[in-house]
Amino acid sequence: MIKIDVSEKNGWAVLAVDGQIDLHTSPDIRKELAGRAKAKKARIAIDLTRVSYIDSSGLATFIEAMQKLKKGGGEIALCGLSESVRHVFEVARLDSIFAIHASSDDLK
Amino acid sequence: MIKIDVSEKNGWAVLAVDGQIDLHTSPDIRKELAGRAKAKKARIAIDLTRVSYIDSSGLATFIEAMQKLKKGGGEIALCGLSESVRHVFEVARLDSIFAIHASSDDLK
Amino acid sequence: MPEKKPQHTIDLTVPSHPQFLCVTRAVIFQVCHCMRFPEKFVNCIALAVEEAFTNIIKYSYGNDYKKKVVLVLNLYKDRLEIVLKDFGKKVDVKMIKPRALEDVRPGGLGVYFIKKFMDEVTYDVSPEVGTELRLVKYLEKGGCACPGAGKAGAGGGKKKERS
Amino acid sequence: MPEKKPQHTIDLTVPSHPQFLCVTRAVIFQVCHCMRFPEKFVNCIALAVEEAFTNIIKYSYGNDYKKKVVLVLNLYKDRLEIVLKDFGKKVDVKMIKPRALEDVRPGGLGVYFIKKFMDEVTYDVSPEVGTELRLVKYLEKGGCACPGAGKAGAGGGKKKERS
Ligand SMILES: Nc1ncnc2c1ncn2[C@@H]1O[C@H](COP(=O)(O)OP(=O)(O)O)[C@@H](O)[C@H]1O
Ligand SMILES: Nc1ncnc2c1ncn2[C@@H]1O[C@H](COP(=O)(O)OP(=O)(O)O)[C@@H](O)[C@H]1O
Repeated sequence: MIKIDVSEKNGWAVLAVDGQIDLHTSPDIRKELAGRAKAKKARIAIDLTRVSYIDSSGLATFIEAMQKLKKGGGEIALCGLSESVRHVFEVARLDSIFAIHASSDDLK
Repeated sequence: MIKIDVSEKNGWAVLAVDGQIDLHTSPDIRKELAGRAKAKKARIAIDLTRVSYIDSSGLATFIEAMQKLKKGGGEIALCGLSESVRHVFEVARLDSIFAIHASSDDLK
Repeated sequence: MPEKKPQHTIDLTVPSHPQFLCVTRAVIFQVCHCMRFPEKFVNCIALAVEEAFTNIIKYSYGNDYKKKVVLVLNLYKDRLEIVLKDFGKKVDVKMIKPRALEDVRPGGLGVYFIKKFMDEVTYDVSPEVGTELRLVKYLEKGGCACPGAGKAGAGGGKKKERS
Repeated sequence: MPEKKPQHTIDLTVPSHPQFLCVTRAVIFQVCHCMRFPEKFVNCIALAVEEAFTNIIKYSYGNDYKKKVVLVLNLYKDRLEIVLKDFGKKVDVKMIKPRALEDVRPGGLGVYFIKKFMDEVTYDVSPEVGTELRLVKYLEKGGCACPGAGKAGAGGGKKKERS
């Protein structure tokens, strides 16, 4: 069970995810992202403040979205990573691939 | 694994418990209580703010302490019960047996 | 007619050691969440299962922590069935009774919670070795002491009970 | 010499449905806590087990969610051994390899995490049906990518590996 709350901030669509991201819950995020990533120059931020756990299907979801967004001149950003979530990104060396912010307040 | 932090407030020894109380962890609380309950007129408060779960062995531990304390002219009080912990006390009709306070700040 | 075959089954075998009560509890919590039990029921279901587990440790195994307890969780559309199997001293069903609430003393509340929180409680001593305790909780049903279970609840409605 | 017999064993059998990954995860978390694994290791161990489980769902069972996965947790004084058993298509060990990290694409990280976070990873295709994947994590040992695992870690020390 996962909740996705969508809001707007400085021209970014902010998707605040609440729950643990795994093979069962990541399809919900993928669906939410797929619709938005099609738009030209879309700017999407994922707020992970309330996510304590992410697996490789979650990472795959974000990489897929990033690649789609790039094609349409859009952008993706991640914010609010907990220590354990950030560690997973680091071990996969994805921390240098994604724009990562401490909080959605830092989106510009 | 349970943590018990002991402090003093308005003449009460306040035992702040952190963890889930079950047959495995309640002996630690019993031990901490047993030593203190022997003293004449001891006043012991259990702060349950950081306890999300209690089973009947936990209730038994507190009833035992209450009975020991009463014999020596002492008192026991409980504070900071979460909704689910309070419910367990209510179903066992122990909410009218124990002095229950919203917070350890209410100890007088 | 409730359906006969569960949609899913989960089996868990744990040592009869209080150290692992937290493992059983975690499984019950997660399964109840998966089944979308009302949040407020979950704690009560976990408590009932834990009291049953505790009694197996104490009475069936005489506090021998090196035995096994098997939990079978059968997930139905409308209910969760939890079967606890032990391989120790058989339950004497006449002895299974909660204390009177007025008789305040340490102990004697485990069976009370099990009966208050679960919809069906059945001890089966027919297996060759040990006892099978079957606990059933419906997703929607009043008459229990779970918070928000409706008027028939909290006060103490009659439970189905067999042994 | 590491001791041969585990102090405790926990068995868990769950359906091959992603819905129940959270149940497995909860068990791993609790058991790791009981064993007093460093807090920062726990998430990594749970992730490794989950990636292995996910691969069973995807490759051994071809996304058939109605099969069974058996997890055996052997708790030793110095280590946790987790054996995942499936009853599907046997693993082709030559195919088990993570992608290169530079080749950024969705997927291809599960096996990488398993090998980075666990101390021993062994696929055993000798059972008559299915595969047994054996994962071992020592309470104290460097050379893994778990946070705070010491210098030999994060960079990527050599792992023991057999198939
Ligand atoms: N699994 C069991 N096997 C045998 N006797 C049991 C079992 N569970 C409960 N009983 C009996 O029922 C009584 C009440 O149990 P319970 O309400 O859990 O309180 P307590 O264990 O504190 O006495 C016990 O004292 C015991 O005699
Ligand atoms: N249990 C398994 N059975 C068969 N093949 C597997 C299994 N686990 C992994 N593999 C193989 O290893 C490859 C890498 O797996 P993984 O790193 O988890 O990434 P992904 O599943 O995203 O491709 C898979 O593409 C697959 O070919």
